[in-house]
Amino acid sequence: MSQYSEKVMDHFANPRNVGEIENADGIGKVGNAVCGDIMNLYLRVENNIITDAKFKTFGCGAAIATSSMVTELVKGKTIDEALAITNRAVAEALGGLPPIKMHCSVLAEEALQSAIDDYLKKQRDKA
Amino acid sequence: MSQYSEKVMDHFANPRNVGEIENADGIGKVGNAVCGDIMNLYLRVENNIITDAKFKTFGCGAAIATSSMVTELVKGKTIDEALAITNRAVAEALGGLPPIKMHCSVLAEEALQSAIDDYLKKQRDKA
Amino acid sequence: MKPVYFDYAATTPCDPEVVAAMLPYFSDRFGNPGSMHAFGQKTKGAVEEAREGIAAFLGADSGEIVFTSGGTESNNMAVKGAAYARRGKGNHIITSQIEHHAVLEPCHFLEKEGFEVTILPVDGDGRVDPDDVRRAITDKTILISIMHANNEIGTIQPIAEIGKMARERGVYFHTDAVQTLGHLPFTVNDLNVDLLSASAHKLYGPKGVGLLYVRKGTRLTPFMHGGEQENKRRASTHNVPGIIGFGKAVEMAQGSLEKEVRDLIAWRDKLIRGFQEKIDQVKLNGDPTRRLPNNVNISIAHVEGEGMLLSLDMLGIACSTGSACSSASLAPSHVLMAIGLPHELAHGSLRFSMGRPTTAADVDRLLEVLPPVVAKLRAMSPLYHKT
Amino acid sequence: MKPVYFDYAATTPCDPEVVAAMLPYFSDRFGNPGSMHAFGQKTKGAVEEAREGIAAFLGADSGEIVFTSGGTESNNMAVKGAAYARRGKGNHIITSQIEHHAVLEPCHFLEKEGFEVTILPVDGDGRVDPDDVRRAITDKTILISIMHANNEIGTIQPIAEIGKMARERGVYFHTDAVQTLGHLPFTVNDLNVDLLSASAHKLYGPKGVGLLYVRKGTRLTPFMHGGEQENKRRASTHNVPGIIGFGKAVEMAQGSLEKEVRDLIAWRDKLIRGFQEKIDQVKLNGDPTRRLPNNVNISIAHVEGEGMLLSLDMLGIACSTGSACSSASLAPSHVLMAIGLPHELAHGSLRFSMGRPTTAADVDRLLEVLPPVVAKLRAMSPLYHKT
Ligand SMILES: Cc1ncc(COP(=O)(O)O)c(C=O)c1O
Ligand SMILES: Cc1ncc(COP(=O)(O)O)c(C=O)c1O
Repeated sequence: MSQYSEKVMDHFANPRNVGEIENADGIGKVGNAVCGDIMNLYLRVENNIITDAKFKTFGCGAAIATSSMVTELVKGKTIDEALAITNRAVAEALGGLPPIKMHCSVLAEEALQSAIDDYLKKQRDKA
Repeated sequence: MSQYSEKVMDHFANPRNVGEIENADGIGKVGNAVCGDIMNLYLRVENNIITDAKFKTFGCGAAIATSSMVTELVKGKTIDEALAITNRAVAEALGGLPPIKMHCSVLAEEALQSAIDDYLKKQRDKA
Repeated sequence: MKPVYFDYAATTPCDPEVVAAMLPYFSDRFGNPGSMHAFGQKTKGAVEEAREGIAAFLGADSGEIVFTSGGTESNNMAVKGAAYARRGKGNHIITSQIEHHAVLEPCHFLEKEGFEVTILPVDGDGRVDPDDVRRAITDKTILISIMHANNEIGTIQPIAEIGKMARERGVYFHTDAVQTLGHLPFTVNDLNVDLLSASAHKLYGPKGVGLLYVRKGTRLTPFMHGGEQENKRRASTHNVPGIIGFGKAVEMAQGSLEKEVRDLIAWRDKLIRGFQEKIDQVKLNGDPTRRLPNNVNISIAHVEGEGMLLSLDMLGIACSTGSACSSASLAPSHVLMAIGLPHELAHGSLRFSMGRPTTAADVDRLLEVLPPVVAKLRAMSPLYHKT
Repeated sequence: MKPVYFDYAATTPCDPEVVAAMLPYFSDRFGNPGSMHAFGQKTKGAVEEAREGIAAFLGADSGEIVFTSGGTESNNMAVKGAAYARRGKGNHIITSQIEHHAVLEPCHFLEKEGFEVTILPVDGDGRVDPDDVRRAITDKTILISIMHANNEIGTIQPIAEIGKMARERGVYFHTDAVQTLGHLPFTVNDLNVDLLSASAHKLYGPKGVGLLYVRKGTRLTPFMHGGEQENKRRASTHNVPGIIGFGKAVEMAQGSLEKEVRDLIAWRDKLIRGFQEKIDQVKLNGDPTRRLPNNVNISIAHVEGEGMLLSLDMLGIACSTGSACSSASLAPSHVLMAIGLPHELAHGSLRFSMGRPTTAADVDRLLEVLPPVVAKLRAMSPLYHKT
């Protein structure tokens, strides 16, 4: 499978943090069936720190691997640190992605942004 | 050499009756350098019978083989019999020719006709 | 465990006998068939023998077979060649939505050159309706191109019927038989075609060689312009080993076709039934009975094709998918769209295609391996909910 | 006695190492490089390695190499592809009288499609004058196609100079290097070309595979329309064994090129001198020094080429002729006409082309065999008179 790096294949074959978080503090849902990728990201946030992250993804190998990787990357990070994670950072952490698969890393970034937005909005609503 | 029959190759490799006949009774010269075939045919005629025939030919394998064959075919024939020899007869005697080489047999027929015409004209001139 | 190949529709391995037949023509009998000397005449004879064998199998004259570099070239030559040759008569071409890109793209090119192309729809099983063809024919129609059987979903088209119509209206009829030569029994007269494309690597012959059958009297402008090879119809030095290999492959197909069709249909239907029993929400794509003996194409709801393909590959099973994620264009298969599949199901499609080396054990293995792969991916899918 | 081959310009035998390199890719590593599974990825990697090796030899980027089915396709793709892609800019194409039919015929086709083609003459040695090219360029010129070296008479063209001019005027420049890749040392930058054609079977690779070098940024409309192979520039399943063989052939040429050129030039000049000493009224065709190392083309007055070719063939020597009698069209070689040869001398031409397997003994044998053949045929010729 020379198309993908070993890291991608590892995260695809053994995805980390699959699932949903009940009563998650932040939820991001991006993508749609037309373009073939749907990513749901769930965050648990305590004291401004992301303590847990889970995902459910409908999509290709790269979509699953980037989902898995982004959940790994955010755990233990502050909200501000998490906001600074770019799609390139996700792709690099996976040892690179084929050019036509870079959009999967963009989707992962968007899912993360969306989950954090959701968290921040919920915080504002509480306040 | 599957392009040519064995008979053609034999008459090309060992052409019969090459040369000129001094003071020939009939001479036929056909073809030209532009189309790549020149055939000269020489006849010796005694008592209306062709007793000898020779040729000189500039041309491809088929041109040489048809020249050789036509000299063989006419020897011993009366003028009328010789006039009846067609290009197909020459080609058949050679075991056939490739379609794009049939024009060589036409040239041989023309050379023969032209040599006989020359003979008949000379006879008339004498008379 | 040895990996199992279920992608014979993409390409087949050369049969060892085919390779053995080709081998002398690389270094020993290497002459150019266009050369007049012994080296050339020897290979010319061999090429003509291959041509005769293939022509006989197709019920054609050897003078009606033009060797090409593959199915794509044959399709380009047929479509563009007929279009340019008959421009005096008209500028209208009829084809279908489920054609291979090697027919559709030449059509799109010709549209830019002033031709008009009608692209007929298909029904939910991927069949072209002959009545649609009849209605589409106008006084300007010069060519109809409908494939014999579809490479993705396996649907077999009513070619003979369309061909009869085309002939009645004086319209050239081309069929892309790349998936059927050597896989279904037929002659060019059975099909009523004027032009027929095939490619050797789909029937255990080598890659890089194909043919176009051109019915006597059919006018075609050359596509590959140049020297005088193939009776001036297709230029370029003959791919002698390739042509010899193609000849051998056809000869072998002739011998094994009947038994192969029987075996493959049994396995195909076993796979289809098996998948439907073992996996919920599975849809068969393509016509259930009028389909290629070796083709199983299914859509599995709520999972994406590339993910399944990769998982199967890691478990030693090779197949293909019509998912967008597998193509450079990021659009799902135009064939799956044409049969009206929703995007999500198109993304979740898998094609398993069998071949001469396939065994009953391979089929059983696939039936065992796929369900847990689907289960694992569905567990990750935000769309899946057990029904 | 073993027949001796003097027709390497027509085609070459595959080097046994090339065959060995190809062999695993027929039945074992047979996957379609377009497939995502392991079978496909393995061959994809091999194809890309071959591409990189060839690109390096040409001084090009691997992304600039497009694999085709041979020299004819490469020429068609370059000429038609550039014409259609640049039609917005202009419709004028410049080429020469001595191009291969695979360039001239596409040009004639394009003339019917509304393009204008200037066909430049050559001098008595078969050289294109760069000043003629300069004068022919207009605001509408979109493509210049001049071959690197002629396949019949061996003349090498001033490609670098013409290329420089083309670049200054913003005109695409294509060269047909089918006779030079692996036979002369050069890079695409040496030649200042945008497009360059080559064919594997001319350098001990397999028949049925070639390449088009396409300089980055050069716009080309696809010729072989269909799937997305070759970065969407050339459709059709890759001829994997062919491409691997091409790669190996180029690798081998790289190693032996220098010595080969030295040997061949020595033998070439020995043959030319020898023929002129042993046979009266012999003319060398083509440039005496700026010519392919392996090419000897002579005209022998008062005898016809096919007759000599057949006689030599019976004596175990294979060569070719530009005589009309050897072609389906019954017209003598357009190249010999272009250098102003009278018909009769054109009919009496022979080409001897040498190759890597040629030996000094082969050269001596040819020098011995030809003079008596000529003498025998001249004795039959009504045109010959000793001078
Ligand atoms: C139906 C059909 N047509 C055409 C082609 C193109 O054939 P090739 O890849 O040999 O050019 C294929 C396969 O790739 C095919 O399945
Ligand atoms: C100069 C030149 N161009 C093009 C070609 C065509 O190459 P191919 O026969 O591989 O298509 C040839 C040889 O046949 C050639 O010598």
